[in-house]
Amino acid sequence: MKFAVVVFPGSNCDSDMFYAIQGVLGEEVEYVSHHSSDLSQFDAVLLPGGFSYGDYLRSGAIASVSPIVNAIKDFASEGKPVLGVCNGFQILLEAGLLNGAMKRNHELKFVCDTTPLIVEQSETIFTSEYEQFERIELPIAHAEGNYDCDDETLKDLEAHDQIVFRYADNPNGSKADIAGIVNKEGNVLGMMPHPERAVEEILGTDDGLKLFRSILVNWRETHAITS
Amino acid sequence: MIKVKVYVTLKEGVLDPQGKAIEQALQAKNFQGVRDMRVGKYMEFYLNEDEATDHQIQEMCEQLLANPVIEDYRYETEEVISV
Amino acid sequence: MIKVKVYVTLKEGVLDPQGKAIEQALQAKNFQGVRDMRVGKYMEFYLNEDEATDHQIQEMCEQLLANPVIEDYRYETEEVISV
Amino acid sequence: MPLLLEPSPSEIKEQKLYVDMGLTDAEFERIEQLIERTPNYTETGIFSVMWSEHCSYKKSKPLLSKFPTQGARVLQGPGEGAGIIDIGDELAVAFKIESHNHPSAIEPYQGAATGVGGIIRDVFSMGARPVALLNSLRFGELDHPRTKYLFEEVVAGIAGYGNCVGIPTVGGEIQFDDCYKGNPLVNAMCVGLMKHEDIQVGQAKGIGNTVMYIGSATGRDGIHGATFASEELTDESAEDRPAVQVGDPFMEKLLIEATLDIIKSDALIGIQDMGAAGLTSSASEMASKAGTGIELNLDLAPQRETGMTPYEMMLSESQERMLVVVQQGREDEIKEVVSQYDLNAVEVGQVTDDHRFRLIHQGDVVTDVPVDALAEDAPVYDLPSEKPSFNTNTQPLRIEDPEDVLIKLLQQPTIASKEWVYRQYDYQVQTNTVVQPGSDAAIIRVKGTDKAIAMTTDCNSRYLHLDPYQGGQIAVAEAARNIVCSGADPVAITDCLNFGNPDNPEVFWMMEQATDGMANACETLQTPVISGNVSLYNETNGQSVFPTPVIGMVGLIHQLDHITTLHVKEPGDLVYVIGE
Ligand SMILES: Nc1ncnc2c1ncn2[C@@H]1O[C@H](COP(=O)(O)OP(=O)(O)O)[C@@H](O)[C@H]1O
Repeated sequence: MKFAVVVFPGSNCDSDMFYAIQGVLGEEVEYVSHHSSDLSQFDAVLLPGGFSYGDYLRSGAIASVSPIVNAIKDFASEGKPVLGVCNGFQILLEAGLLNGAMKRNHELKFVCDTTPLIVEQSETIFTSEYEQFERIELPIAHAEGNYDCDDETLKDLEAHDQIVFRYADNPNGSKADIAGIVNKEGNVLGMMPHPERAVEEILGTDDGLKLFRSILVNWRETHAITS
Repeated sequence: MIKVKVYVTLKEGVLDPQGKAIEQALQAKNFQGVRDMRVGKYMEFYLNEDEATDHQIQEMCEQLLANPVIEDYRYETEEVISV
Repeated sequence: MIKVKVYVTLKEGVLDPQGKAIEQALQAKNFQGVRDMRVGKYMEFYLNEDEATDHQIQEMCEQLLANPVIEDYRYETEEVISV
Repeated sequence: MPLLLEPSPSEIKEQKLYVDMGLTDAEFERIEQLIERTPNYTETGIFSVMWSEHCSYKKSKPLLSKFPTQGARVLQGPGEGAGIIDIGDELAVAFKIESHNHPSAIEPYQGAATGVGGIIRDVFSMGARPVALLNSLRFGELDHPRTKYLFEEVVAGIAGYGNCVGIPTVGGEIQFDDCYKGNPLVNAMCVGLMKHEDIQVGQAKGIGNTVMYIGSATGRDGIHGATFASEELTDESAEDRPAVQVGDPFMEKLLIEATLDIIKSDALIGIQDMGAAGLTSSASEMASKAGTGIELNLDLAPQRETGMTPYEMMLSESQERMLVVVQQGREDEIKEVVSQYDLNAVEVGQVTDDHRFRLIHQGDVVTDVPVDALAEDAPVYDLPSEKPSFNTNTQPLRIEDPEDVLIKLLQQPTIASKEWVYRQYDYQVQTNTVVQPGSDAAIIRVKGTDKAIAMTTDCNSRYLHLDPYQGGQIAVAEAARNIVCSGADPVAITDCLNFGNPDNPEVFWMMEQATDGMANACETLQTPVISGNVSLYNETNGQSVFPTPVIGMVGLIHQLDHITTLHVKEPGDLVYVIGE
């Protein structure tokens, strides 16, 4: 399986994502520049964390208008997996691939920690290796992770089982404790916590590894059937 | 030259944690009467006359300067001799 | 009730990395003519008539709303019937 | 033409305008001898920054020379952007600490942020990828509103910059004491990892080679910052500040990546960041070290504002700028690499053979002085020292209710948990942080090996206040204990000497004592000093801070399973005390 890690100017978790895929998951992975407009050779696209364009204006806003984003939209419309972590999530929101918006953390400060989460949906291609309602721990590190949407959108997210991760101990004021959501089709996931920082015991937790395994297992299953 | 001033504010009904914090800080500094503080962004820039159409400026705001999901914007333009 | 609008901008000559990044992003989006983008803050809040003196508002700006080392501010007031 | 408004050489001399720039009569005379005429306005400005304590160490050099700087693992000692130690496997670690005290006192967020930015550039300009940041902070007591503001903003500035550039801030220390009320200390340390083959030096070698400028355009920011850092703070400091430097961490991130990419090119000859005294110090030091000269055409230098004079350009401390020397004819290779990061490399001058520092502006030669006069020939002072007359008022300690005292101690901000602070720092990015803030030393693993690096910053200035010699020893020893407790071998240190006004003989005596004590401890523990920084004039209205020589120590963990953490593990485990 071949992963793309999209690099925007100011991305800074790109090499962590790359390392998680190549060094720990042992799969093929390549960096793709924001200038690029072609993702056709990849099976999954990963938008890493960081401060694209300094996060000036709003987190993820400037990145969401770069050329690669059109390619990501096309890629997603084909039903292929797209994962946005932290700044990647913010970019997906700004680009309209996911609903809602990010505000500054309710305490108005950057928060770095390892935080408990509940896997609300284990029936997605990103979470099938987790148990339903499994409690996991993942690192967070963000200043704008306070997810917001109007009540209608929230109802819609709940009605379609799109809330994938919730905080067990809300660190940022996020609406309905939302830590990660998926689109209606189930192939675009955005999440503030960093699974790529939790892939080895030595880093404190490897609870993020199952997320990447899920992507891999689901890809293998569909490709075993079709090919 | 046209000078454009854009004001971006959070939509009514969207909680503004920053506004609230500043309001409380002011109240603690003996400005007790402060109410309903809202914080937004203010941007100014210049355009050539021919580019400074309402359509163009609205496009800029909607595509980038404001996030329509949670923000409103308004703008003013003003002719200036040179920069 | 008095509605107060405060505009905080970076002093001239102070680097505005935000403004520069936004300007470049707009230029890349085919709004080539954008120049000298500067980003500031916009705040609005309400005060009772008796508190809304120039002296009070200036104090608020200087003590908290603006950072006089790198920022300038200006403000407007406006009478409103009720909130 | 603003140039016409500048005072003439004779006006500078007769009206002693150089005094306001920080030069003494004797120093001005010495400059006249060295350049064999009276300097013009630009030249006087350039000398004043290059001969400031911040750039020339003219008052601290004799003390620094006492430090041991050699060791089996030392690849690069003091003198370059950062020191470098060998950790085996063809890998090396570069590190340095630096102060940004005075800017942080005036504008705490930007002062701290640009302090972090500056120390990062010192490390990646050596060719190392920055892998960790630490800091060491001193403030007045927290019950004062201005102190709270300074503290919150300094922490936010460190977080804002470090988080954005993607370097984990993994450790530090904070002390609160009244003596720092008007003059907080903000020291930042950066640690980088590199291959031996990538080590770069800041030298302008090869006559005819091209000098290029990369990064932010030059504005009127922080003009005379180096001189400002070499003066006491007064109540007027806030007003007489020229435009404060604002950091652009996004630009820095692009610069890191671009720089670490161009060092792979053999077209690159030398590289140095524009830190204090910006273009002036980087250009003159690169030429002086290489034994060459340098000529810059200021009209080619990227400028953010119009109508800047040569004086302003040369003294600007605009952030996020690098100067590189490139093999003649291969400029395009560098430009191409740099452009991948949406940056420009601009040709601004060349290396010459005449040992001169020459500046061209709008067709005129506006500066032409011997390059060594700037970078090498600053006077070195042997300052008078005198044991302080004050009687350090020590009293025997009598504790009646130990439990009560313990609780009170734990409530002291200096002792209490610093989680409020380090929660704001991204200490996990790069996925190497195996021991996070909150332990004795932070630990970063080295991917691809079984090794790890331990690092800490330490200094208890109260000990130095009581006995600067022993206090200096204790600072080094404390750092070493923190390193050892985490399972590492102490390897080397960097230090930041924060003191008051050295012209005060009592202050200078404390500097002598403290550095003697540090040197002695470094000899004993075999931890040479490989880099450092001096910050003097830390006083407000005549009130000096405690002597505060901050130690940044790095240790090597040979095997990951040697890592030891601080927290207790199992009920029933035995507790031992080792030592006296
Ligand atoms: N300014 C700071 N930045 C980052 N971490 C800090 C800072 N200050 C303290 N810490 C972390 O908090 C922990 C405890 O600090 P401190 O109270 O100074 O302990 P110690 O006496 O062991 O040096 C250390 O792990 C240190 O790295």
